[in-house]
Amino acid sequence: MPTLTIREAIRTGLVEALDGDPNVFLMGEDIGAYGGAYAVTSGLLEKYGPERVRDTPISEASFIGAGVGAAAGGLRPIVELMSISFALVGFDQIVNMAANLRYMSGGQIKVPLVIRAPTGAGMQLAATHSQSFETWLAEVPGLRVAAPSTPHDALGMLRSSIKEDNPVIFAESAGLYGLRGETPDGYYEVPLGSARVRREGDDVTLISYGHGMPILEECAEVLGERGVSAEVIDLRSLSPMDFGALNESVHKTGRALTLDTARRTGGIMAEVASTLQEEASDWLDGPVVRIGAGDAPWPYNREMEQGSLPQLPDVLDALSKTYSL
Amino acid sequence: MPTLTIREAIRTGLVEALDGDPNVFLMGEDIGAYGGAYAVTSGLLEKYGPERVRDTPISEASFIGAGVGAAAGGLRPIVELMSISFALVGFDQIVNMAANLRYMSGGQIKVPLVIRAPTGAGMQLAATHSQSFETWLAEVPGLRVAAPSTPHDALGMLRSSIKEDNPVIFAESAGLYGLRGETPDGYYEVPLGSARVRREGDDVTLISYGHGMPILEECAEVLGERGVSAEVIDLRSLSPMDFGALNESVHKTGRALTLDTARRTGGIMAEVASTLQEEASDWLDGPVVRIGAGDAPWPYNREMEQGSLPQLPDVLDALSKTYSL
Amino acid sequence: MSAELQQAVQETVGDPAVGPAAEARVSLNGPVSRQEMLALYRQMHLIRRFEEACAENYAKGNIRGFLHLYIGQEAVAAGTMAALKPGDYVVTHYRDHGQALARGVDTNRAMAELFGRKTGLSKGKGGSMHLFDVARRFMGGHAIVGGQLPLAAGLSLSCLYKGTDDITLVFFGDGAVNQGTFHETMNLAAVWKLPLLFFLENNLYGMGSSVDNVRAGGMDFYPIADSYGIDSAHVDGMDVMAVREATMNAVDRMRAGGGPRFIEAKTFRYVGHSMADPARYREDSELASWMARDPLKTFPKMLLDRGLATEPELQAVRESADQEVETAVRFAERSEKPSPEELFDDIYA
Amino acid sequence: MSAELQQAVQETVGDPAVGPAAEARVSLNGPVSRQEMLALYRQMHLIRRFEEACAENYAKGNIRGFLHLYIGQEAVAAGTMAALKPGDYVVTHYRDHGQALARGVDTNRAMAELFGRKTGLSKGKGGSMHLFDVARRFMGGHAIVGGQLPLAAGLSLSCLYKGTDDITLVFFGDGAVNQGTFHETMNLAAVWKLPLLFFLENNLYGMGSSVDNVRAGGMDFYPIADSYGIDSAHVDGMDVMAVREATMNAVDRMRAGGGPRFIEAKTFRYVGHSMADPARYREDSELASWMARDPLKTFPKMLLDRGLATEPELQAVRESADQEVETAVRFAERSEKPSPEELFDDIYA
Ligand SMILES: Cc1ncc(C[n+]2csc(CCOP(=O)(O)OP(=O)(O)O)c2C)c(N)n1
Ligand SMILES: Cc1ncc(C[n+]2csc(CCOP(=O)(O)OP(=O)(O)O)c2C)c(N)n1
Ligand SMILES: [Mg+2]
Ligand SMILES: [Mg+2]
Repeated sequence: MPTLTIREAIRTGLVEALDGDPNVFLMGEDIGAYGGAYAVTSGLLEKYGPERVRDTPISEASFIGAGVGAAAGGLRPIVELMSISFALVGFDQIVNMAANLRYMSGGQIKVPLVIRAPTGAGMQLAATHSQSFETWLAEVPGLRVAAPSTPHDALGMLRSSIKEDNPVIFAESAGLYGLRGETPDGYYEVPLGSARVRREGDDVTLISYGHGMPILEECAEVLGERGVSAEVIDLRSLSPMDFGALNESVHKTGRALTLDTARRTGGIMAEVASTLQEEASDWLDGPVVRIGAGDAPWPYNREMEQGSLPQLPDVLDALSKTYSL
Repeated sequence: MPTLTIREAIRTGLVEALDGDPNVFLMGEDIGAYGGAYAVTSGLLEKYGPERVRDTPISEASFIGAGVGAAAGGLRPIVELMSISFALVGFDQIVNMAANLRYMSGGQIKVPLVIRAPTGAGMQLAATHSQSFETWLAEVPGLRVAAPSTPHDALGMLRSSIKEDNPVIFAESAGLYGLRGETPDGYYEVPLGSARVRREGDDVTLISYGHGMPILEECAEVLGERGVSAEVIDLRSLSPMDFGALNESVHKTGRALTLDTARRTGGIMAEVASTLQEEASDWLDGPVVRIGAGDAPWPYNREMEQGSLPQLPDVLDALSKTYSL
Repeated sequence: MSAELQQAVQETVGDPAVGPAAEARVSLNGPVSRQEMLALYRQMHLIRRFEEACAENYAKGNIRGFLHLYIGQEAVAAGTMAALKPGDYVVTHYRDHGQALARGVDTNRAMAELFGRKTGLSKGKGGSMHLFDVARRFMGGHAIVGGQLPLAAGLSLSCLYKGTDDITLVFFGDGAVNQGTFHETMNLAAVWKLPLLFFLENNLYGMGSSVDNVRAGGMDFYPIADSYGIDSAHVDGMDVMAVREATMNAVDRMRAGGGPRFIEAKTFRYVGHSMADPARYREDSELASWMARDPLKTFPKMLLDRGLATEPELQAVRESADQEVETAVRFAERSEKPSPEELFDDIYA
Repeated sequence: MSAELQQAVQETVGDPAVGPAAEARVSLNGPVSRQEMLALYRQMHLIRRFEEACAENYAKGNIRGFLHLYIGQEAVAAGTMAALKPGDYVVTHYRDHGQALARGVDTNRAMAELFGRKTGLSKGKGGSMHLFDVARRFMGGHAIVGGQLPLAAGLSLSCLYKGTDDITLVFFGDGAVNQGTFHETMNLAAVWKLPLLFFLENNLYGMGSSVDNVRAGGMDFYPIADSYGIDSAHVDGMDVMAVREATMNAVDRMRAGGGPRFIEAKTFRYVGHSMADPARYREDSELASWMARDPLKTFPKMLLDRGLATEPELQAVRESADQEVETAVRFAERSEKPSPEELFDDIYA
């Protein structure tokens, strides 16, 4: 099995799609000569030319909308945003146009559009460049949201996303681009809508996605040493959400903790926690614990930013407080 | 006590502010000669002139941002959006600029800005005109979000909002503008951050805001006839959220239901439910029940739209299912 | 009607005695038969009657929500659509009935959509502001001002990418020009040489706001196209033949790979912005001056004056159009309503 | 330096023998003393040295996140700020060090902000992209491209509303012109006659994108101002005196109630977009041609040639500026870091 970084896994998926389907093309700011803000598309312009690796002006609203239109016109555009924070200037085109177009037309239109965007904090980019708007977009009917945390899932979910006939927000954890991992030799896909049990356990269910996963893996290790067996679940698909898998796990463990490296208030984990306490209330031995980043704008200063980001000790403390684990 | 409609109560608050503080001015699309899409500002141009009742081009991003700048420059702008759905084209200016400006400057800047916007579904305005983005904005640190459901609270909270030195999203339930109610003769304010117990009860806590309140009042009546005493709470302030009041009530009743006339998934009630199941877990006899609108774009057709909006029977069914009330 | 066009009509039709059978070569873009002119008249009358029927049924409560009528602007829809091919895409805003009808969508299903019925173009999910008919490449009907422009850019990009000569025509209003998407899409279309025809219906008001209160640079918008290197034209939106001609000129060049173009048509809506708007913000005299040039009066008069049509012919045209609208209303009334469960259909493919 | 300016220098300075003491009346807007010219030189040198120190400390890990250097564009910051009064507002984007320093913010606190220290202008919360000093009406430092333009419109509106003659100067780049907010804010400023000076620093690239790849209408942006009815000027961004002069002309008219104006300065950043960018997308020759006109070489040379300064004077200016930067770095190094708890301060007033 080849080991790839997440960056390489995504590039592999893009190359595959460009090779396999003439209707697939990429567009975004500086994805060509510059190679992309996070170097995901580097080398692709040379290989596929400016029609299929299309640099755009700094006009997110319009090139996102153009992606919707190109998809409605029968192509399969893959749009890159330099940061999911910049989605805000194009939010109307995502939330009102991409998500609603099929519905408003009574099902006449398909929108096979993928919007790729790095997301998350931790790189001292301050208030406007560190956000995680995939948690909002996951609430929008008409959209799918993928958020892989391993090279295996990045490639497998990108394949499914590009095949998908609905708009997909493909949220790439900016801090994990360099993460290495094995990917199967043969062709495989990871379907949207399936969570992944990263580690099996009986005592507590630990739930997160993206940047939160390395923390949970570490947490499970530590708990293991204490004789506590934790089940670690990677949501990886924020919409649709695999509540089946979550309920099943909680049924087994009777305890649940959610970890979000985005702000704690609101967001996707509020949905997870409130759904679990409703659907799995008979099996839960206590409340679903929610850990998240500080409810503050993201600061530039490293100490403050790291203080805001949830860390292993925060998770362990919460588990001992609530479940005395 | 004079009885006013919510529309009149808001207009009263605007007139009062324009009379009381020369730094207060209004801006928005067609708030002048046209009188405002929902006639809230009608008559004000004639009285205060075009400098203080300022019609804008259809450029939400820019006039919202201009509101932030005018506030940073020492004025107290009150910006009207024709619909909170249109906030999306200016979302960056609200979420990145208005909310973060003070923080990014290390506390050097105050942003005493009020953004008024009608919100909610029920008028057959279809997918792009029926949304409730106050639930997203309530998650943003740096913003306050008010959502009154009575003339009394509309006037009292508008007074507090205009006095507030931070940006306030003032969400006006479009379907309630005509709702009549009494307002005290003397000057009063309703502080931001305080929920209101609209009706006291011991058996179950019913929580909503805006369009949901008339349904809960009706629900409490019906339950009362069945000998069930329901406590009805109007959040009215979505940020800050008065969890003290919610916990206190649940402590008493041991049962809670949240009602949202916006889509069920995500949104503010997921936050309410997941926080209550954590903070009030010792007192809750069962899960916090969440009722909301259908997880679909808003349709034009009346039957579908009404079917999506939660109705009294939905609430009663849920209460009998979960709490056999 | 433009000068050379009047000229042309004179030359070719000449003596009215030549009578109805005569073919009138009146366009720079090939012949316009009298049949075609009668069709244009019928089109405009159909739209007018359709809109009147909408108003009646709004009063009856059969149509709800926001309803924006096209009365006064019929010449624009009829003239532009006459210049397009079936493969071309059309995108517009919420004031979309006229263009949808002119594009040939089924009148029954259009009315049914406004009634919110299952048989509607969008199964009752879209309503007045969201008419779609993908079979006719009529891609909506969009309710966010300026929101349709990027979508249109993408559709035109798909044609460019596939190498067809299909173009995309996008309608927008004077108010929409003040949205950032207008500027961004103009730039995108110019940089990428998209086969995108920006068609501005300048009816001088955006809701209650007169252009000169909300726009710098005055009443004429077409000069702004220059700063993007986009060729523009302006045309009298009350003259259906002139609109048709201007659109044909633009479209011909675009099919030849000329990139985007911009056309501004000055026109006027006789009614309020929506059913909620009594239009108190404008003078009766202004309205009167435009109604004096009503294409539903001037065009048939021209046809009669030039012997291109007889009164009985025009009468017949009107009656068949009136009939079509009546039928549509009955169709809508009798159509089944969607069931509440359908709320969850058509969200995902 | 503009023709009439060279002219003026000739006339007034004449024979270098007149020597250092001579006052040079070289501006259309009143005298420019040698002291002032030396101050401009010091300003530019200070910025250059500050930016070099930033690069050094980025390499050391003292500065992190995104760091965008101003090297090459110093003449713009120095020239524009020399034309403003204390009451005027200044707003800019993330490439903000040069303008902040030229506006007179404390060099120590600016460097401390980049180091993320408690003593920083924004208490370490903003970093390089978010320098603010409200006492000097320096209103940021904004990291969303084009996002600062509406804010600036609002600040200028506050001055208009209060009836002061203060103006607002907003900087933005060639890439920002492609954001919808540019178009919307230009229109808003024109319609409302805001005292807002749009100052475009056209350094020919937005990140890796050359203007001619992403913008219709070519390399010159100033003509677009006409379509908003906004008067514009263009100036050599490598000529500090010309920038100062152009800004003064615009600002004088604006104080007199002339509404918004637009200035485009052609300039060039010698380094990559940010520390992450090796700038492989452009030719060395292009860079070389601009560096040949480096204001830090040409301006002191002019001063010497015209006898407005002596080498020892220039030397002294450089040394004091270098000293100031060294002090700032030491100040930043020694400053206390904020405590994690401060995360929750400054969210609400
Ligand atoms: C982003 C946004 N802002 C405001 C509105 C409300 N609105 C609907 S139509 C309209 C006026 C548009 O005028 P114009 O573009 O001239 O088109 P017309 O109605 O004159 O055909 C406004 C303000 C909207 N739908 N979307
Ligand atoms: C809305 C948005 N899109 C993209 C970016 C990423 N970005 C930061 S600077 C920049 C280039 C801006 O170029 P220009 O306006 O010419 O300013 P310059 O850097 O040349 O001074 C880009 C694309 C951003 N910060 N905001
Ligand atoms: Mg109009
Ligand atoms: Mg640039």
